[in-house]
Amino acid sequence: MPELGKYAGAVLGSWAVTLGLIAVLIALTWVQSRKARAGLDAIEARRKRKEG
Amino acid sequence: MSTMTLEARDLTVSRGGVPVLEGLSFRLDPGQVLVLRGPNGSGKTTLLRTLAGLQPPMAGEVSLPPEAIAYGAHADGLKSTLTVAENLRFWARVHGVHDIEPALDRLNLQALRQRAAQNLSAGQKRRLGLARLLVTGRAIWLLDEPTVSLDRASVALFADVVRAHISAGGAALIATHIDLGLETEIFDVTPFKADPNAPSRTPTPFDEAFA
Amino acid sequence: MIALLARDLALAIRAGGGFGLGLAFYLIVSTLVPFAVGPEAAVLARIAPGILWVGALLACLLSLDRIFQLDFEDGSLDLLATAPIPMEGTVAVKALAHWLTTSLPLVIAAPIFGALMNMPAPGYWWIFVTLLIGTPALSMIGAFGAALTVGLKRGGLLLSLLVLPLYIPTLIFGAEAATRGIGGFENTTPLLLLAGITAASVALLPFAASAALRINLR
Amino acid sequence: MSDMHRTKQARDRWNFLWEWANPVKFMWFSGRVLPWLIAATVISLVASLVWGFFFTPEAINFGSSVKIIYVHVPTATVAVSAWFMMLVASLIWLIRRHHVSALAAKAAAPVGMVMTLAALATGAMWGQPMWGTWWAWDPRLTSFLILFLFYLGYMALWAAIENPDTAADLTSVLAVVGSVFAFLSRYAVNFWNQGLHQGATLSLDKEENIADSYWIPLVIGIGGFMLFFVTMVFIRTRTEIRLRRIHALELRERMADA
Repeated sequence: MPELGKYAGAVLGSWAVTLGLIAVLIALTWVQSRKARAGLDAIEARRKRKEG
Repeated sequence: MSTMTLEARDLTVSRGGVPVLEGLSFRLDPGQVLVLRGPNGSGKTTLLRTLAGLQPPMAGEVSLPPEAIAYGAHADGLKSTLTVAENLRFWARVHGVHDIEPALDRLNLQALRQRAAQNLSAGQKRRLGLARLLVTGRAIWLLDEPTVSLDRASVALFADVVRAHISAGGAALIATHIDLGLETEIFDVTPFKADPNAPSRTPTPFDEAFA
Repeated sequence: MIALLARDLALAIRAGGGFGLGLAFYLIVSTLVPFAVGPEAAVLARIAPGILWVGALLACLLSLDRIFQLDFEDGSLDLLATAPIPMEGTVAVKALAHWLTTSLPLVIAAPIFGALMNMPAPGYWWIFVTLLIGTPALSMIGAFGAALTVGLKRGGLLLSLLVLPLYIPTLIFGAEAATRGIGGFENTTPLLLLAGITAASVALLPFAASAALRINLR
Repeated sequence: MSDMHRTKQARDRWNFLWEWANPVKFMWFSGRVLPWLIAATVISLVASLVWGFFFTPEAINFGSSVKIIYVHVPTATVAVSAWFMMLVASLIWLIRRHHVSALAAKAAAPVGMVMTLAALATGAMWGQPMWGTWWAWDPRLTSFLILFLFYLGYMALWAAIENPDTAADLTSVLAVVGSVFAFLSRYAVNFWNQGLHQGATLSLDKEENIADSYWIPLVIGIGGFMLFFVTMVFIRTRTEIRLRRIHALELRERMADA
């Protein structure tokens, strides 16, 4: 851990905020992606059943 | 008006990106009345809006002379605080026509001319909406259920107006279920209903055209 | 097109509301500000041009959604789209009607409301001039926003969210020109930039707005 | 004659590019590329962040606060680049009607917005010790606040319109008009307040005369955040294509039932 001196709060704070926001974005993207994939699989399966 | 012909070739019309009618080909010549038939939701309104140029066709083409179309929709485009004469005069001026008297006469609106549109009955409003067609000075009328809320006498009045229009070389495409007592041809759109699951439309799981 | 302008003006006059409401809102905003910041004359005089600009902008925003909404609902817009008037002309005329019925009364009232805030004498002139030059841009940008949201059921709030950021350059140059003018400084540059924004908006935005309207009519 | 021929040849040569706008090809291509993209993103981000955080010296005037630039500058760069990408994608949709393009613009907006927010937050945290205030109406900060508002409006318009093609059209028109006004705002804000912000952020290094030790991790960081942006846009565009396909299939089912 480097010595941050009097700016420790500012430096750690901005890194935490940035990484936190990125984490939220990744989580959101991942959840949306999974939901869309599952929804599409379900509807494609339903179509297959109807045709077959 | 010899070149005032509306022609559709292999037309596909869509609603919300989904085709509703496909492979439509027909022509409408001067002096002709074509009546559109088909169950509710079959795409008659969508077809009329496409022909009027309000939405682009999904496929095929429409050929018609420029500025020849007068579109009569479900809504009459009336302003409730303006009088009958003011409403009509507005549309006349928009289309560069100055005399609204013949239109008032023909649809029997002279007695109502100073009445505000908000005080008209549904049938009277409809008559005013139809009078608007006369002041457009346009040859091809596209009408969507024009006789809704008209009584029998008014329907007869409307039929007379259409008759006069076509005998002057105009033409009309009318979506209606009522027999107007005119020399009309029936054009039933039911056979042209688009098959949403047609294999030609879904060759691969992710087609370029999504819908 | 004159027919369309005449109709829109007649409708605004008969419906009342039009000028009255926006003007009353403007008066209330100008009255509330001293309550919020205190009655000190020097402070009020300093912020008066900014408040008058923001107030005019908000009052203008109030009636934007009615530019196309009523015509959309009663089918007039469909019929106008098939009429011989080009859609760009329709948009420009409707924006002009909005300017005449909503913005112009604000421009005229602004110097009077300025008196409520102890605005120094040159302020009356400069607030009038800057608003006169700037409000056509506000009406035109607003018409563009109204065209984007015309098909939406609850478009009012969204309209504000879309239009207010677009108002920023007009607001900055307008308020800056007024403030500099009142202080006796050179304000030709912000005035010219303000006029430039108005000219460009009036010339170009009708095309974007009519494209948006046609998309919404489909 | 030969001119026209040449134009046509040029067009044919570039046609392969447009083929990637086909959803099938895009899904195939993005599926193949994504693992590599993710790997590259992780490597460059970790490298630049670790380097920037642990192995950079303190600046004379700024102390350790200089380390904030390793998150501030890349997020700010991506925030602006994302809007440019959305503008280009919107224009491609308006002109060439490639669905993937419109969906990519939609997919990029939340990423750009988050980056704008990060740049604003880190800027405020840097400003607090340096200028003694969280927020100053400095031209750059103000411009980013305005950019944030544009992202909000753009996303709100996407969310408000039901028909996906209408939404794509209207948001694209907004992106084009909004870009012009965002550009105008940038100049208006400069005119309005000259500001406290460093003229060009990278010039800070030159003053310290130890350019390389700050510069290299920063450049890697900008590259890493750009890669992160591309990765996110790819994943999100894939999601949007799937959602669009679900929408189309549901419509079709409803039509078949009717």
